[in-house]
Amino acid sequence: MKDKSARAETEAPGIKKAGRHVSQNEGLIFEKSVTGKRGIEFPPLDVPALDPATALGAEFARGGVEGFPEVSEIEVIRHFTRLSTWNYAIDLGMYPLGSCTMKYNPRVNEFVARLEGLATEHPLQPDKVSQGCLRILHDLQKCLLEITGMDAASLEPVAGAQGELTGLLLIRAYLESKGNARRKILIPDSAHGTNPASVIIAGYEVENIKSNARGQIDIENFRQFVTEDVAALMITNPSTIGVYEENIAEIAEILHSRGALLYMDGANMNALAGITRPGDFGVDVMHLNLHKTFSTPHGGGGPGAGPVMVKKILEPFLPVPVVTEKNGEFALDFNRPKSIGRVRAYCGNFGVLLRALAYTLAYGPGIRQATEDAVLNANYIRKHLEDVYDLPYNLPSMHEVVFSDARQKRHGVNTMDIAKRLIDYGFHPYTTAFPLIVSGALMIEPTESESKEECDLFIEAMRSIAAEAETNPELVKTAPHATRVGRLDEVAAARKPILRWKPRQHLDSTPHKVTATAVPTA
Amino acid sequence: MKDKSARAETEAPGIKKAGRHVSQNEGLIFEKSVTGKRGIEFPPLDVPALDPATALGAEFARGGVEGFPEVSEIEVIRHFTRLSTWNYAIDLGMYPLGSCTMKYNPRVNEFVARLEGLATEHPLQPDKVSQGCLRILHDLQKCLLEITGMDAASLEPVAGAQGELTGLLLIRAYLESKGNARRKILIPDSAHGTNPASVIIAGYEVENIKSNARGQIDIENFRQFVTEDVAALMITNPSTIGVYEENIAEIAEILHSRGALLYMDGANMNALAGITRPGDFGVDVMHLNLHKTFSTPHGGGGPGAGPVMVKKILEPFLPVPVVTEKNGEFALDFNRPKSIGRVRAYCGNFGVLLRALAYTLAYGPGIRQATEDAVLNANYIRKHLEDVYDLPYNLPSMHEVVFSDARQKRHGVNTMDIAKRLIDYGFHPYTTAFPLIVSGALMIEPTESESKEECDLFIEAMRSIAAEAETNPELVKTAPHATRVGRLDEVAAARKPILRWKPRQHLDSTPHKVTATAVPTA
Amino acid sequence: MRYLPKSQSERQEMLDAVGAKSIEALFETIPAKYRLREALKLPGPLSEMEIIDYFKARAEETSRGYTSFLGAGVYQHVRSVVTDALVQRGEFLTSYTPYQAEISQGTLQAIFEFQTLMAQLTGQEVANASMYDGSTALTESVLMAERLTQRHRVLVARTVHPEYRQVLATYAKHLGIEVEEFGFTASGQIDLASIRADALAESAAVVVQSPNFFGVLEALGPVAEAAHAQGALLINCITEPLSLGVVRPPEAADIVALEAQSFGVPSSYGGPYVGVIATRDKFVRQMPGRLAGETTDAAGRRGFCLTLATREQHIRREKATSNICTNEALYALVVTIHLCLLGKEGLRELAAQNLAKARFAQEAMKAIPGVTLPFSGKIFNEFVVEFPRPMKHINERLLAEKIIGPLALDRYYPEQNNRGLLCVTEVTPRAEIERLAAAIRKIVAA
Amino acid sequence: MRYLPKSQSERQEMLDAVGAKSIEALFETIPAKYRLREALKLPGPLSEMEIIDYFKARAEETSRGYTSFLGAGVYQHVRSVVTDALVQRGEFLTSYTPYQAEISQGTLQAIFEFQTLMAQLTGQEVANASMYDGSTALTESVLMAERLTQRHRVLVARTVHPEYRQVLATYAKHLGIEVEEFGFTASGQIDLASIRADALAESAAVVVQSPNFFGVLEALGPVAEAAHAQGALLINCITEPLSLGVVRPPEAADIVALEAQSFGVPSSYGGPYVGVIATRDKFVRQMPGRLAGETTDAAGRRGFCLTLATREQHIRREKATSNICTNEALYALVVTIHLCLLGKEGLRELAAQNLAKARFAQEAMKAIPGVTLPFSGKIFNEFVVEFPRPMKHINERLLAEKIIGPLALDRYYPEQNNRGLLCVTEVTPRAEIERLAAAIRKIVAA
Ligand SMILES: Cc1ncc(COP(=O)(O)O)c(C=O)c1O
Ligand SMILES: Cc1ncc(COP(=O)(O)O)c(C=O)c1O
Repeated sequence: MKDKSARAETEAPGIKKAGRHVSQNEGLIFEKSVTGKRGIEFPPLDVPALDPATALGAEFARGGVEGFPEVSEIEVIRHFTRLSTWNYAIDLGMYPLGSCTMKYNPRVNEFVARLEGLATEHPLQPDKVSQGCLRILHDLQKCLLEITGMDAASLEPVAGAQGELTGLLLIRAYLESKGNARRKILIPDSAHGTNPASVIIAGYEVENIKSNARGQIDIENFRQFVTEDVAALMITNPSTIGVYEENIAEIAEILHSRGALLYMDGANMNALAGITRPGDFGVDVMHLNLHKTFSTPHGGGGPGAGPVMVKKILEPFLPVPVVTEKNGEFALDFNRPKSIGRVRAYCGNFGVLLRALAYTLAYGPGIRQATEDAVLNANYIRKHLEDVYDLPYNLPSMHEVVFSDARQKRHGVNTMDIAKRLIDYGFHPYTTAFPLIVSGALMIEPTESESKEECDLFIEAMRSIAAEAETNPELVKTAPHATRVGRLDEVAAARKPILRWKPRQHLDSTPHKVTATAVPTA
Repeated sequence: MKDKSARAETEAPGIKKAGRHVSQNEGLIFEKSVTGKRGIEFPPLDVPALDPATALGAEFARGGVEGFPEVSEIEVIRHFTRLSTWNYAIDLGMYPLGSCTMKYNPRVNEFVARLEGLATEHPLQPDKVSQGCLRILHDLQKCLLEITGMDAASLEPVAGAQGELTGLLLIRAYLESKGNARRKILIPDSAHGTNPASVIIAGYEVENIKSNARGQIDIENFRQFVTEDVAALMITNPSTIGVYEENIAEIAEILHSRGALLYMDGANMNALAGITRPGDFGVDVMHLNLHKTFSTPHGGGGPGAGPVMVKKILEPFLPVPVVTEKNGEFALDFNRPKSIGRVRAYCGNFGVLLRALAYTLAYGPGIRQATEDAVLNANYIRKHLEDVYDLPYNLPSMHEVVFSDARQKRHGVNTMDIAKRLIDYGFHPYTTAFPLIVSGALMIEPTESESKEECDLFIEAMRSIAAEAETNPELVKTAPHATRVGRLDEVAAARKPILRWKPRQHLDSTPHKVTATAVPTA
Repeated sequence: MRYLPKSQSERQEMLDAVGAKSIEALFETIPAKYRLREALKLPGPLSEMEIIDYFKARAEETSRGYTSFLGAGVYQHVRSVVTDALVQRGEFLTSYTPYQAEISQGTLQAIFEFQTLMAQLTGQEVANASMYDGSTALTESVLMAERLTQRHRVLVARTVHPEYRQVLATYAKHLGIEVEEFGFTASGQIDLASIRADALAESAAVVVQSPNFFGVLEALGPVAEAAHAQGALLINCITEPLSLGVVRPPEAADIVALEAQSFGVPSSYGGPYVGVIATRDKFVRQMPGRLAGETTDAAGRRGFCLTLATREQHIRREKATSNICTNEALYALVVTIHLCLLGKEGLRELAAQNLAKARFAQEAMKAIPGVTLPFSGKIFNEFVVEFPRPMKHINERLLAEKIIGPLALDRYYPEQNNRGLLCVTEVTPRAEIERLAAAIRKIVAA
Repeated sequence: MRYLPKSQSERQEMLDAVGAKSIEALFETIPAKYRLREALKLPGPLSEMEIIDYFKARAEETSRGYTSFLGAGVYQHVRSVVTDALVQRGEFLTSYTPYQAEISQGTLQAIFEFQTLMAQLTGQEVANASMYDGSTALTESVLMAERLTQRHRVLVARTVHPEYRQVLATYAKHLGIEVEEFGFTASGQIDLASIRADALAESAAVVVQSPNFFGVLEALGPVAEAAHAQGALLINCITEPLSLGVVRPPEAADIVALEAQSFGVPSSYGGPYVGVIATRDKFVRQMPGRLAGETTDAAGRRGFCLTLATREQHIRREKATSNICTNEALYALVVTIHLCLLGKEGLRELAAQNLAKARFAQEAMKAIPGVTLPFSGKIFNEFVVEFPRPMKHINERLLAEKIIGPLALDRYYPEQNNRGLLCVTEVTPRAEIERLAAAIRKIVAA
């Protein structure tokens, strides 16, 4: 029974959530191109035709784009449908990426974002014919301010990192208005990489402050850090190890007492929404990642939106435009003399902001329940894994739990190996990249979107892998085994980068070559 | 390198088009149900509430539906997304089912079918507010009559089989009006199963006529068959072996000379559209399968539409309603005294008819090119396979080519084995079920939607399987090997049928059980 | 052409491979005199954008902006975008009938779930994978009853959807099945007394509908008893299955013929819809239509496949239980997804909302001088209203107010020419019901 | 709540497993005084249908029924339903950044194809996986040039999109980058003569845009020569990439900052859009943004993965080339699919149609007494029109005719207060251009 054995290979008895199934190969679209094929046709031109060559002249005229693909509509459908089947996705299962908050992306949000009259509007059209769009932005602003407890907002930033930069520029403008922009921004060593990177663009220096043994800011030596040079502390709360910063309010007081401000990276707001408000515990400025906490789809890496919320003192400096309302009339306000200026053309990622409002309206005050479920899931998983995985910081977990691979390392198995093996079990790996204060981190954030059943299957998979790490480490270190391609040589990829298709490179392109993804090229 | 070998198993060197990839398991929705979960919520009731129990009384009131699922929205999304990934589809690759014409289903057709103002209309609303729908139906009628060369049409029938019944009832009504309905319908032994089944419902007897050695109707002994008892000949042209009936015009004459009529099953119209017209070569009545020739999606088995086209003499008998036009005003005509009556409630599968019109408009007269490509593909495949597979009838092929497994049988490999092995090669099998005049048929219809590249890969796969049948028949007989489940025990399924989920049956339903699709139940 | 994945040079290449001098050569078996010399006179070719423009223009010529009170077998209900997003996945939309089980498990498991949901809903033991629609499901139920009882007569209530009865008549005519109709009482329910026992004794089945065409619920117990006592079967037809969220299921019936359009399927000017037949286990081998069953593979894994195919035309040909082949699978999937979203609670809540809306509408109508509700039976979400003027008069004026009024009953029941069938569902806003009432008040007062 | 897959009893079960007396217990690390006692004051919860109603109501408060002649960096072009159907597949829509290559090959191969298409289109050697939009792409290009040249000054043409220049100013301010602007001539093209050689010698780059903000094509050869002669780089910004279907690509430029919205991305009131940076191979290690590269697995199978990550913030933190993390991946996919549909022929044909429409519109404007076209340079699909009256006067009256008129230039160029930027594309019907011309004729005559 050849087939039985063939399957046995991949569906180890321990693996319940996934099997293997036939999967289409597909070459690059350029390898499928044949001169003369068309993928689209247009209505006939209703004005006199113009020959580009004569109209533009030799100086500007172009022949045609070298190497551009020529395929039919059905080939485009098949190409991208086949490609899509090689991806994992929230729609397929749990996606426990710590710090990324991969939650359910409601379908109705996609529907409303595509409505004619919203998707079709031009950002420079008169406010008079943009009232619907402006009201959406204004309604979202109100919701975000209520959830964060802040005073004013800018919806302009299109990602968390841009929100950070915007917030830092606001701090700078405020301090400058007070006479001294100061030099440094304090950042805990547990911070996400965008924080220090944003600080530099804002023209500040980064001063890293070490977390104490409990993964928290040591309030005592923190006092020493806060000198006259310090413009602000940039803190992520809950931190990237999923722990709430106990002394955050006191920290705010210390900063304020020295004329410095408190910036909160709100990427982990999924642990707080409806429970507590940054505005209440002393935060002066913060950003939200709507593509995390507010469910807008990640789409394979973006888009996002990183609106910034501030206290009154910072409002005059907000970037332009700002959405305003005066007795029922909405407008874009550009006349803001103290503004830091523009951080992006037009009025932000409207399509993402719109989805975030749809998400908020679906929950209303019930958003608290989502937060509770997210924290409950994280603690449930922690409870069932803490006996087999090392817990470097054992303070109470909020929305995520962070383990280390300390125990598995003894068998030569590291966090990346465990992550890859999770793939065979039908899950997307957790985050392995950071925080830096944990070596070999397993950063697990289930979000509220996971059922008890899915959590139980995940726990089972993680326990089974822990066992495999001891009994059969090689199996784990060579994982994944169930995927159409195995671990890729990222070192070679970086050493001599191939960043685009070139005709040369694929001269012998035949129907066979098309399936290069499956036939050894060697 | 464990992973290498694991893959080697499934990706035999010969297999270029497909590999294997991790695939999510998923239980029945009932196994995932947990009391208290909600998948949808409604706007609040805007009238006084009414308690069903009191409103309906003990006689009519119901408690709740036993065993109905209770799941959340995201679980519904994941359940059906996971299930979908277990299917093959035209969007994934070639689907060469003979007689089924699995061609590309244009996406724009799905878009227009969902337009508010079309998808939202009620079939009983006044014609005054249905002009748009009626015009769509009328425009489609005109197109279909032009393509078939017939005089009048009914869009009522919702599938080919219903079109057949309708056509037969029209023949009966016509002959009755001439004084004698007659007794028999002649059907070649190569016919599709619905033909004889429809004949019975129309109250006729089936008389099968044998095809001659060339798979055609033997014109000479056909004369004998056409007695006074014969109401009509029901013929599929091109026949189910993909061959054009050379003497069709002469056959029509013979029938007409004896007062009988010619019915053409137009399921294979994809071989003729734009090339020749049944109305021109003597057909009196025919049906089309819009879900074949006119690209409407099969959707896993339906819906379809089987409009009937007739010559003038049959028009008075068409089923009600008939779509009419009088100086720009469209209407549904019910006042047709000689009508055979209704074959279905309301006015047919409007949503399917609409898509068929969208398809026709996309091609216009260019539909001939589609036909040419379909026939070219079939002949191209035939040419490259006829040396390894037995060709029982070697008349020129039209839109499909039919081989037999005669040669492979010598090695104990039959058409079903070859079909199943095709799955490992990344293709959907061809049709194996009929025609009865070929034992062990391989009924291959590529349609015009397949590129040369896809045809070449198919040819390669078929040749490789032919080789395997000789060198390693066991491999073929136990196929498929790449799928998440192997060949299923259809005999057991029929012996003691399990046709629904029952709580009993799954009492020990735990998160594990959910994945029963992958864990041996034994 | 954008749908055709071939270049001219590839066509030539393939022709050469085939060994044909020209594409015409491939059509030479068609006598030259029948081969078209000119291009067909068809509109087009149109680009995608022009196709969209054409249909958007048509969509402007329909009832947008009107409020409709039509039901009569086709109901406007909540639909979720979730359902549409899922059925548009190519793996569902562009797959064929799941004859090849190993690469069709998605469709097959969904059918198995559909069959289960339909059985649970109707209180029957088994249901099939779908029929064309309710009218053909009912017709096929009668043919099924004939096979089961070997009797060639059927008694049909006049309260059954008139168009369904027309379809039955068309099919029955040449099968030698005699269709006899019986009437209804002042309650709007069937007149059981009018059925003679000897007629029952010769009949394959009694056919009723509940809620019936007048929206009135039928008591199935007594008619089932009467029928069974004479060896006849009871067939119950259901055009508004949402009622089953609050109304007792037709357990007393031997065969249930159901139209499932209410569960997420757009009204789409008449179709596609979804018919279903549900029945008792012991009758399954005489049931028409596809069936998916549970089984296992050689390794013991659970899987699903089409089964009991020996009932079907592709195996049995003229001896098949029906000529049906293509069914309404994609819409059966729509119904399945929709019902999974509704779930036990949602189904009940939605049905209760319809009940409440209908009651509100009844009160609104009764309050209009000269307007009455002729039938006293219990209803779900539609009911008959009697006006002091002909329906034509009423509806023409309502249409001017952008209201599509109650369905004129005289279309099917000439004797009921002042009566209309009025339907309200959860999507009919209270304000629109009030607007309707106000408009009618004006019209009848005028 | 429908999005939450838990029942109350399951919540209790899980709490018990965790060993917490209540859900509050899990939040005890948050000081009690900061924990909310009351529910947040938020609208909702709303059902799916209410959410749809809310947004449909908003959609009624916008420009439906108006014809727009706005471009200025955001263009209305043909979009195919095919693109939208594909990007809505959950496997693309709901996946994260493809860090885990083995289960992200779909996204990774698509990014690789995007990078290739962008390189082919711009005539550059390499392109990245996307930036936020054109304005930030341009800004990051300048920072990139600064790193490459170690010079802290940049010369920017006033013909570059004003809002792009505003964004650059915001970023540059605190990085000590000095931004100096230079003007344009009567042709509407940059005034190369106005750039002093010594300024060039201190500059990291010269920044131009083509077609520029006035719609005029810039000659890149001369400015590239001048810049390179002084060791400065040439950055070319492109807001209307469809022009590249007929206009020679900016090979002379060292860095190209492009906004790809024209390729299938809806205008969506300002975003999301898709920025891209393309450049020469030798500069790739100073390029910001993600990159997908080709590689193989242990068995030699071709695969793709994110590469050169050492440029990025998650590895290099404060030393990274940029702070960008989340980008516009889904819309880069939209662009990729759209361009695959267009293909070589379609792209050219579409661009040629825009050229023809613009010429037609120019003629229509010139024909109006008192209306002139101030700039003589060659254009693609938009151009500046000068009116005998202030734009405010013109546009208010056009708006009354349901026409959104040319963009008033004084919004950015106070001195050009009678001038408007007019854009027409393949989707602007000839009849609407004629209606615009007729309306303007009336207005200026009045
Ligand atoms: C804690 C934290 N801060 C900031 C960011 C950056 O946000 P974005 O990727 O939207 O720029 C992320 C997300 O990657 C994050 O997890
Ligand atoms: C030749 C032929 N005739 C008739 C039919 C029946 O059509 P339908 O399945 O639409 O009832 C088919 C399709 O299955 C067919 O192939």
